[in-house]
Amino acid sequence: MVDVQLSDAEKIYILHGIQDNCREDGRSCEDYRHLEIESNVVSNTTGSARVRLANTEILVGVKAEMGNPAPEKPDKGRLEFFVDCSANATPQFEGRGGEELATEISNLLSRSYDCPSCFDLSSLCVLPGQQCWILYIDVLLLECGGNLFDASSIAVKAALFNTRIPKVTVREDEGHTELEISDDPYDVQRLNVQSVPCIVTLSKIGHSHVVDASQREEACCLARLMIGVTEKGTITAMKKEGSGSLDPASVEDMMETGKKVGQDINISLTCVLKMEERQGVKRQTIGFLR
Amino acid sequence: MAGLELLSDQGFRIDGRRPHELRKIQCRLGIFKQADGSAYIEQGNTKVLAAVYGPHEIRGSRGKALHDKVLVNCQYSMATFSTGERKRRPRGDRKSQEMTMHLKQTFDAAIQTALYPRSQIDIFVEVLQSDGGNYCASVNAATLAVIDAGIPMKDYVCACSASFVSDTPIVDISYLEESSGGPELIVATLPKSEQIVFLEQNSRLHEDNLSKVLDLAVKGTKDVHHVLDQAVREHVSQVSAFENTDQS
Amino acid sequence: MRGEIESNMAVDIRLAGTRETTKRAVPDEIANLVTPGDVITSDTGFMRGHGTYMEDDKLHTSVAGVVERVNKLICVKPVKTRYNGEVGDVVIGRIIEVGQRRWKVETHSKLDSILMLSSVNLPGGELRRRSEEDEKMMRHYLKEGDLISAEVQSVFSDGALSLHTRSLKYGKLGQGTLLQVSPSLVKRRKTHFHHLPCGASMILGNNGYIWLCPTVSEETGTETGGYDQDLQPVTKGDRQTVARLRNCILAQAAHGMMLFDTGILYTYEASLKYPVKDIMKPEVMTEIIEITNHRQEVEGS
Amino acid sequence: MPTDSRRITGPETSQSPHIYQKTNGTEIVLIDENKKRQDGRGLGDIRPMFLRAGIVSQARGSAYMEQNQTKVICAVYGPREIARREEFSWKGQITCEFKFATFSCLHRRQPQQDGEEKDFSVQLLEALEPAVCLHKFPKSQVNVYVTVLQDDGSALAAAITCASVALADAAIEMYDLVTGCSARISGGHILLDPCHTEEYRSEKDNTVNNGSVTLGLMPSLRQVSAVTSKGELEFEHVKKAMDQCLEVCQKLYPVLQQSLIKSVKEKLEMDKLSDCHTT
Repeated sequence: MVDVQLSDAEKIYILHGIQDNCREDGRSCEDYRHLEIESNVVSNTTGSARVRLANTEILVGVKAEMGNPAPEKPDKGRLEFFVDCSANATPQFEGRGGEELATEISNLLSRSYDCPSCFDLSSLCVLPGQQCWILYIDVLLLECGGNLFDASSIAVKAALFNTRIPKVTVREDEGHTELEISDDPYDVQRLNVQSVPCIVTLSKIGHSHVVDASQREEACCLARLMIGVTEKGTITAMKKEGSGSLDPASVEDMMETGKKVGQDINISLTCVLKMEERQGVKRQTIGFLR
Repeated sequence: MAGLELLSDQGFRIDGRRPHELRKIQCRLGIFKQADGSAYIEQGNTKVLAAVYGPHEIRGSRGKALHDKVLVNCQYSMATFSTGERKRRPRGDRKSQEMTMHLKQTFDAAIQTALYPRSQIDIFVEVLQSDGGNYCASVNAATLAVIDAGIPMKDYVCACSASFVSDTPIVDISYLEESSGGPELIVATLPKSEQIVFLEQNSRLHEDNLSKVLDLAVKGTKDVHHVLDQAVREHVSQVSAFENTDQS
Repeated sequence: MRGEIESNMAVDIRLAGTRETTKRAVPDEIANLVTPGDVITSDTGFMRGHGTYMEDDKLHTSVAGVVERVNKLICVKPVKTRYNGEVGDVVIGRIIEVGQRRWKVETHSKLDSILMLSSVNLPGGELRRRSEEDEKMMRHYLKEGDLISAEVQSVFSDGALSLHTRSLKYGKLGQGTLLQVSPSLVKRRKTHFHHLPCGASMILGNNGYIWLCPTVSEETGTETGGYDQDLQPVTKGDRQTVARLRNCILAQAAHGMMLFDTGILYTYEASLKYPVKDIMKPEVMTEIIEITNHRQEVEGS
Repeated sequence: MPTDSRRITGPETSQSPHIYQKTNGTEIVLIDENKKRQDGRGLGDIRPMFLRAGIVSQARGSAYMEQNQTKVICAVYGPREIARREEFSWKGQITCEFKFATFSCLHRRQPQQDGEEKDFSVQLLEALEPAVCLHKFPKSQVNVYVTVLQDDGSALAAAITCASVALADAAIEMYDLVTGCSARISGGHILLDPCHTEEYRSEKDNTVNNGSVTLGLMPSLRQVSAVTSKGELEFEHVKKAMDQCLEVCQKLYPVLQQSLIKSVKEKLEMDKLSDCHTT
């Protein structure tokens, strides 16, 4: 995590506040900060999205490339997650400084996408055993304001929703096959992201837990639970992180909250993305010029 | 150039520009809250973010501190999705290390380094989308970010590229023009004092034509300066206008 | 538009495009605006101040800002910069290192600031001699991460600041919230310590660090220089006041407004019709800032 | 690297033959009609466990653990001073390295750590950290190395248990031991301590409620120090699986204690013997 130093008294103030269900910015424990999203922001990607959650800024680009399927899964494509913590976010990330955090985020993302029932990899298959689409999902972290895991997963889902893979027609030609990739921007294949998960991080601070912790709150937190939650309310990956431990009962409580908030996020995200899509091509990309 | 006409008979380039025309520049200062200065620039489809931290105490080994001036520390990095074909690493390859060095040299020359002995200024550049002229856009974005951070500079540093196609010099070349194998000249100047702080030329160019190409590129930097200056003035006016009304 | 319908929802996701651009009509360029490299004057009778440099017998600008002239001195103040300390400034800083007879303090300056052991009040009275015992106890008084309020005592030749806390109003800070804004938004004023009528105290550090805490009665806390801290839970009401102030100040800072006690109170009062957390929503922010602006114009004239 | 010139070298990127094995078109049946698993265990039965502390003589502390064919060895070194310390800290540090021996799995593992092993290293670290009194060795570091000699399922859980015993054997002060347990969820069934064939694999098990849960518990404090899950699961099933793992973790505790007592006794006897020799 990105280090913020706090004095003992500040920590106590935050801790008691959370106990009182009144956080430093007036939110209650289960409130999310307001989140802004825009997709299709990088034109040379197959799909992209930008998410801003308070001071956390994330840009995700998806690139589809052709490749060979893994031999143990000949009829499936692949997702490759890569996270880069830009030094723009904090000088701590300069050089290889952000690598540890980056691997942690990409590991959890790939784990939460690693179940066929939530993302159908066979839709990425072109020619079984020979050719498939590999989706490189590159997450770029541009500014840190806490809750990086959740924000990354939301941006990834939005970018996948935005992804349009060119249609491929397979033609048999005298024994050898030929692939023809359509260059019509409307002749595309969309991905089904209906049951794709979003990550919800529950930070245990004192005896209570909060969602969407700010950086200062993260500095007070010794143990957090990260859960990949789908729209249906199922769980696709779970992980405890941090140097502290949790009471079995509070793990259950946190899972309960995570399920509720996770479903909320998924539902309103889908709703917003569909709204954006309805605006169609008329919509002007705002990006970083605002 | 087989099959690809970089300059049509009517004198238009592939993207419809005339030889001396820059791509559309759009920029904004103060993108990030946490950095001391930040800026974003779009030059055509080349999009770059820059953040500046400092001047601040030297981080890491104190040994790096310079007793008579500030340490300018740069990092050039490209998003893995920024290029047509996906990049495997955002930085650390030879090309970006070279860019990092060039940026450092460029800004060492422009920032008034003697004002902040023993401290450090970080300039981080992130290319989000690349369509030729990455160095130029990086320099231009970083200039804006340095200004946004309120760090004293002798002048703006503006960069521009140029090439030479069918006996005509062309300015601010795009990726397509860059990769066609023709000559490429990159220059960074302090536009008001008309000094060159960085100059690089690749590939073959007849010496007779050098001055023509260089002149056009230098003119390009002045045009860039004009646009950037406009943006800075607008930004400052907006912020300080507000401050002044509050004090009354 | 979603926000209004579902303002009480736990999760609030919006499209970047639906945000109304808060861009005010581009004002006319203000007078005396200069950008780096501009020539201010070629008259050699002037003195070179901050933000300017001399070349070819001409006075040039090195930052973007407005030219200010005091008699023969010309300087340009940039809109945003790191904190440039001056003697007598009130600052808030965080201890980052405990060294030999001194603490290093982070104050958002270009170099870390210094707090000498001899420049602090130790428990037991001002006139007490500093013993070797005290040197060993330094981390006991102030340790890494602790926040202090202090005054700039002097500026070293390289620009680093030397601080002191030898007054009862300075010292270690207890429970409360720290905000960071640009130092240029905090004006130098007679007092930077405010006990606001809404029940919270505020220290506006010249370095852009702002401290908010529930007001404690005068007798407790200050006497000891803050070394013995009251870690009892703060009441929920006080907490909400502090949180509201925090959000109001951040809203002002986001709109580039200068920060001082009355302005902050105006915003605070304008915000009272909204729940605390809603102040973070952009449209609410814009609204209360507009009300504040209007009120300032009316009362200022 | 010396190569055998007489051997026919395979293609540069070779594949384990196991992936081409036909599964006869039928799904592997995890549970038969008598509610028994393939190896004859009931759903809630765990495999017999062999645990021994203090087996690597050079290490400060060590442990070896077997659960039938899953075999894990762990060595602990330190505390030693951190050579390159960036920031002052009153707390000590633990590092964990989790490695599958190259020959331990069905397919060959690379000698360098791969992504999965790095992920396991982090999870192992986070499972152990809460149990160790870090403040007791400021400015220094404890290194934990876990090698899986043979993997027949539940390797991470075994690694957690084994490493906590090794830490205790190294006389590192701890609040509690940590025990680990995994569970496989398949449909409505929960299979504790799954072996390799029973482990969840995303490429095969593609319906909802197929997955696995691993839990690390500090048994005497009854605090969860690690919990991970894989596969799409309903919350109810995760909770049930966690509860069952919790019970198993608690049951394992005496086994850990006994092995530690045994190793301490042995050490004391050794000391006595050497004392006899010297006097």
